[in-house]
Amino acid sequence: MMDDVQSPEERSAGLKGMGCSRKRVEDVRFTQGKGTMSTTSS
Amino acid sequence: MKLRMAVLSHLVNLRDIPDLQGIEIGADSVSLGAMVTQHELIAHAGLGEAVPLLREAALQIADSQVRYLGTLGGNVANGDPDNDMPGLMQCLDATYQVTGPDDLRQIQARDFYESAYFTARADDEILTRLMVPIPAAGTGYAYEKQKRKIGDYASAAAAVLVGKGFASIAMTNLADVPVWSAEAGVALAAGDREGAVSAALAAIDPQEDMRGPVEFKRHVAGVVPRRAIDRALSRVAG
Amino acid sequence: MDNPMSTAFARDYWMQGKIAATKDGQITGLWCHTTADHGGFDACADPTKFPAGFMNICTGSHDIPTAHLSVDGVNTNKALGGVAYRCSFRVTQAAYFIECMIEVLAIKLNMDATELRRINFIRKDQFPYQSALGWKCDSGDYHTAWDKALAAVGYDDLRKEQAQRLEDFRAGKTRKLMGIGLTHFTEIVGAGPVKNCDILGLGMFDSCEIRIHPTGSAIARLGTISQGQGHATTFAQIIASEIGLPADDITLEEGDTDTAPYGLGTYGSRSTPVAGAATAMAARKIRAKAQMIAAYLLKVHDGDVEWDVDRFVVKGDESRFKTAKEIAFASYNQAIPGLEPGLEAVSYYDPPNMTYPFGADICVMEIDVDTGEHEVRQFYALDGCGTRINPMIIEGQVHGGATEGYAIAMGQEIAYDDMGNHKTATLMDFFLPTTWGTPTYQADHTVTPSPHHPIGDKGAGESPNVGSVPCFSKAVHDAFRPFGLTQSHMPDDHWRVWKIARDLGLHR
Amino acid sequence: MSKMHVKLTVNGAAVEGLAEPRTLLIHCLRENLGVTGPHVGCETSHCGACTVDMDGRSVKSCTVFVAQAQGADVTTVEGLVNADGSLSVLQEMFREHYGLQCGFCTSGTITRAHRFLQENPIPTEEQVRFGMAGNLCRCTGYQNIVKAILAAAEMMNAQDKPSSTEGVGQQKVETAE
Repeated sequence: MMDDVQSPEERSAGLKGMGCSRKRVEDVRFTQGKGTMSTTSS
Repeated sequence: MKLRMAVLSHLVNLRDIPDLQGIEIGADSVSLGAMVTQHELIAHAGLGEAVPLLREAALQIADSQVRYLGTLGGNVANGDPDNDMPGLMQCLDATYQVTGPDDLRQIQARDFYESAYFTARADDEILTRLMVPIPAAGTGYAYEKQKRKIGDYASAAAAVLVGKGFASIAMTNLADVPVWSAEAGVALAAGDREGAVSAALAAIDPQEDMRGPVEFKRHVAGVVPRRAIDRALSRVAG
Repeated sequence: MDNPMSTAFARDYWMQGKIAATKDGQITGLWCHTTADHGGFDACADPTKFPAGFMNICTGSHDIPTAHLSVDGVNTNKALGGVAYRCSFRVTQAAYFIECMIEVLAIKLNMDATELRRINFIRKDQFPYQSALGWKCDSGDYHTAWDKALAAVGYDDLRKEQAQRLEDFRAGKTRKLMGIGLTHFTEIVGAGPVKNCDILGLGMFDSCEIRIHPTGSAIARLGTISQGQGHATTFAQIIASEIGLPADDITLEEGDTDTAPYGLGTYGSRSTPVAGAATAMAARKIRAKAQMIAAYLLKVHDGDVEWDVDRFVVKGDESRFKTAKEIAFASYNQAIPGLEPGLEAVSYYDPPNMTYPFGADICVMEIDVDTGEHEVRQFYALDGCGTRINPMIIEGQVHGGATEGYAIAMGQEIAYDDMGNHKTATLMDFFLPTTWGTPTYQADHTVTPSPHHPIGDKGAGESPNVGSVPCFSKAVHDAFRPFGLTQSHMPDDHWRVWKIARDLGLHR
Repeated sequence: MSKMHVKLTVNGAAVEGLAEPRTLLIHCLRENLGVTGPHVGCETSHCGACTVDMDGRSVKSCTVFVAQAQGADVTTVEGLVNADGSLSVLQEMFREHYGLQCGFCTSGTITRAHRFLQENPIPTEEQVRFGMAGNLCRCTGYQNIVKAILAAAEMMNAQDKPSSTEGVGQQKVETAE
C-alpha cells in the first residue's frame, strides 16, 4: 500500500484534519451562486 | 414606482435618444448630454483634461455600479439638495438646456433651483443638455466631500474653482437648494480665504438628519470649504 | 432592512458601574447595574435560569473577589429587542463595561492601564477560576497573550508617537489626534450545560451522528446549521483527525429536521464547543469499536493495538496495522464474534461547563478633531479560542467579527424618533462599512485549550465582536483623554466625535 | 401598465417573453428565468448582492427596469464559470483565499470583481477597495475579498490572457484619490 511508505506526518497531512487551513467545501457552490438562501424562492 | 410612491401608465426609456447622449468638447465650453452617466464623465479622457473638477466630483458619487447607470441629467434635474452635481454645476456656471413641446430654452444652473425638488423646469419640459464653460488654463479646482461612507450623500461638500482674479464656490446638502455664493467667490478672488468662507456660511441653512444636528453641519460647512479652497489653491498653475 | 426594523436585531443596554481598588491598583470589588431595553416585547433567547443573559462575565479577565450585578428590563415602543446577531448573549456589553471600568480606574489611579491589567489578570495557575459571579472559567493565559499583543504592535513606540502628536496638536501643527484602544476580553460561550442553561426549558446540549460507509467514506449529521461558518469543512476535519479518514471523504449534513439528530442550532459560538464536542465524542465511540475490529483482524488483544494517525498499529511492531479504511470495510463485511456489523455512532453532548475564549485587541486610530472623521490605521486582534481546527476560517471569523465591531462602535445605530418611527431604515443610514475605510486586520493567536472540551476547542465566532467594540470606542476615548474625556456614548460617528471635541473646547 | 415584448441575452442564451416594463431586472432574472445566482439584498441599490454585468457594465439589477435591459447582454455569476464548467480563476481565488463566508453577497461581489478586473487588470489594493465599495459584505470584513481579487489579477496577468473584447471601451478609470 501507498501508506506503507508515508511518514506519520505525511499521512496526517493527507487527512486534512484539525490544524489544516483546508479550503471550504461549501465554496464551489457559493462562488457560482448556487447556495440555497432563504430568499431563494421555490 | 419601485418604492410604491408612484403609479404611472407609461415608462419611456430616454437612453435611446441620441440627442441626449454624448460629450462634446468645444473651444471654450463642453456640451454634455443629459443621459451621460457618471461613469462616462469619469472615463472620458478629454473631459478630465478640460474640466477636471467634474471628474473629481463624479468619483465621489455613490459607487461603481450606480455610476454606470446614474446620469448627469437625473442628478441635476431632480432638484434633490442631497445630490452633488447641482452645486458643482453652479460652481462651474453651467447652463441647462430644457426642451418643451414647442421650443427649447436655456436656464442658468444658478437660477434653476427653487426649493427641494422644485426647479425652473416646467412639467412639460425635459432637460436635454448641459453646457459647461471650460475654466481657463491653470485654474485651481477641488471637490471636497465629507460623508459617512461610500454611497452616502454629503454631510457637507464644497466645490471650488480659483484662478487669476476669479473664483467660484458652491456647497452641497446644506440647504434645500445648492448654495452658490457670489460674495464668497469675490472674496476668494481677492485672496480673502476667511471672507470667502464666512460669505458661503452666511448662505447655508442646514437641516438635522442622521448625519448630525444643525450645529455640527454648520461647523463642518466651515471646515470643508476651507479644505477645498486650500487644495484648489495648491493646484493653481502658471 | 426588515430585520432591524421589525425583529430582534440589537442590544440596547444602559450600564452603570462602580469599581473599588487599593491605591496600588488591586481591584477589590465591582458593581454593575444595567437597564436593558427590550422593545415592544421580549424576544430574547433567554436562558430561563439566567434572565439577564450572560452579563455574568462582566468581571472580564480580572481576578475580582467581589461583584454585584443587577438588571432592569424595560419595555418601550421600539421593535422587539435584546438579541443581536453575533454575540447573542450580550457578552459584548459585558466586555465593554469592564474594559471601560478598567480604563477609568487607571485614570483615577494615574496608572498605565496595561500595567493595571497585568496586576489584576487572573493568573494562569488560578484556572479553573471561580468567579465572583458564580462561574468557573476553564482555562486562560492572559499575561502571555497581553505581552504578545503589546509587543506585536510596538506599544511603547506607539505611545511615544502619540505623545509627539499631542505636542504637535497643542502647537497648532496638526488637527489630528491619535488614539490607542486596548482591550483584553474574556468570553463565555458554548451554551451550554443543561444544568445551567436552557432556552425556555429546552436543554442546550447538541448532537452529532456519524456513519462510516464500507468504502471508508462517511456522513455526519449535526443538530446545528451553518450560516457561513464553514461547518461542512471544519467538522469533517474533526472527524478526520479522530477517525483517520480523509476530510475530503466525509460529507456533512445539517438543517434537515427529518434526518438530523435533535439539537439546538447555531448561535453564540456554540457550534464547535457543543456540536463539535459531540462530533468528537461520536467519532471516539467509532474509534473504540474500530480498535476492537483492528485487534481481531490483527489477532491480538484490544489493548495491544494503539492509534497512529489513520490506523491501529500493533504495539511494538509498526509493520502490523490496519488502516481506518480497512477497518471500515471489515466492519461490514467480516463476521467478528461478539460485534454487530457496521460502524456508526451518535453523541448527544451535554457540556460539563461553558468555554471561555479570550483575546487581546489593539487599535490605532487617527481622529480629525474638526470634522469628527476617523481612520483606523492599525488593528491587531489576538484570538485565544483554544485548539484551532481551521486557522483560515478562524482568521476569517476574526476579520468579520471585528468589522461588525467597527460598525457598532463607529456608526451603527437603530434610531427612532419620539413617536417610535424608525429613522435608519436604509443601508445608507444604517451604517454598514464598505471595502473603503474598513480596517485591515492583523490576526494573531495563542492556544490555551479548554480542559473539559474533548478537543480543547472554545469557539471563535463571537470573540472578535466582543473585544473589538470596546477597542474601537476606547481608541476614541484615548485620543481625547489628555483633554479630560473618560467616556462617550456609542456610536462614535462623525458628529458625536465632533461633539466630543467641541465640548472639550478643541474647536477654534 | 401593459406588457412589452422583452428580448435579452442571459449568460449567452437568448431569452424573450412578455413583462411589464417596470419589472425589475433582478425579479425577471430570478422569478421568470430561474437565474437565482444574483440575490435580492436591500432592493435600494446599496448592498450590491444583485450585481450583474449588463453590456460590459456592472449594474445593480434591483435598479434596472427590464425595459432598460431590452436587447442587452446580461451575465450573472452563473455565466462566469469556464466553458468546461470549472471555476474561473476569480471564483477559484475567492475559494482559495476564503473570500466568502455565508455566500449571500458572493455572487454580486464576484460579478462586480469580474468587471472590475476587466476595467483595471493590474489594480492596487486601494483601487480594489474603491472599485468594490458598492458590494456590502456582512461576514468577511472584506480583507479576504480584496486578497482574492488581487490574487486573481496576478494569476490572470501571469496567464497572459488574450485581450478580451469585453474590455473595449472600458478604461482604467477608478482611481482612488
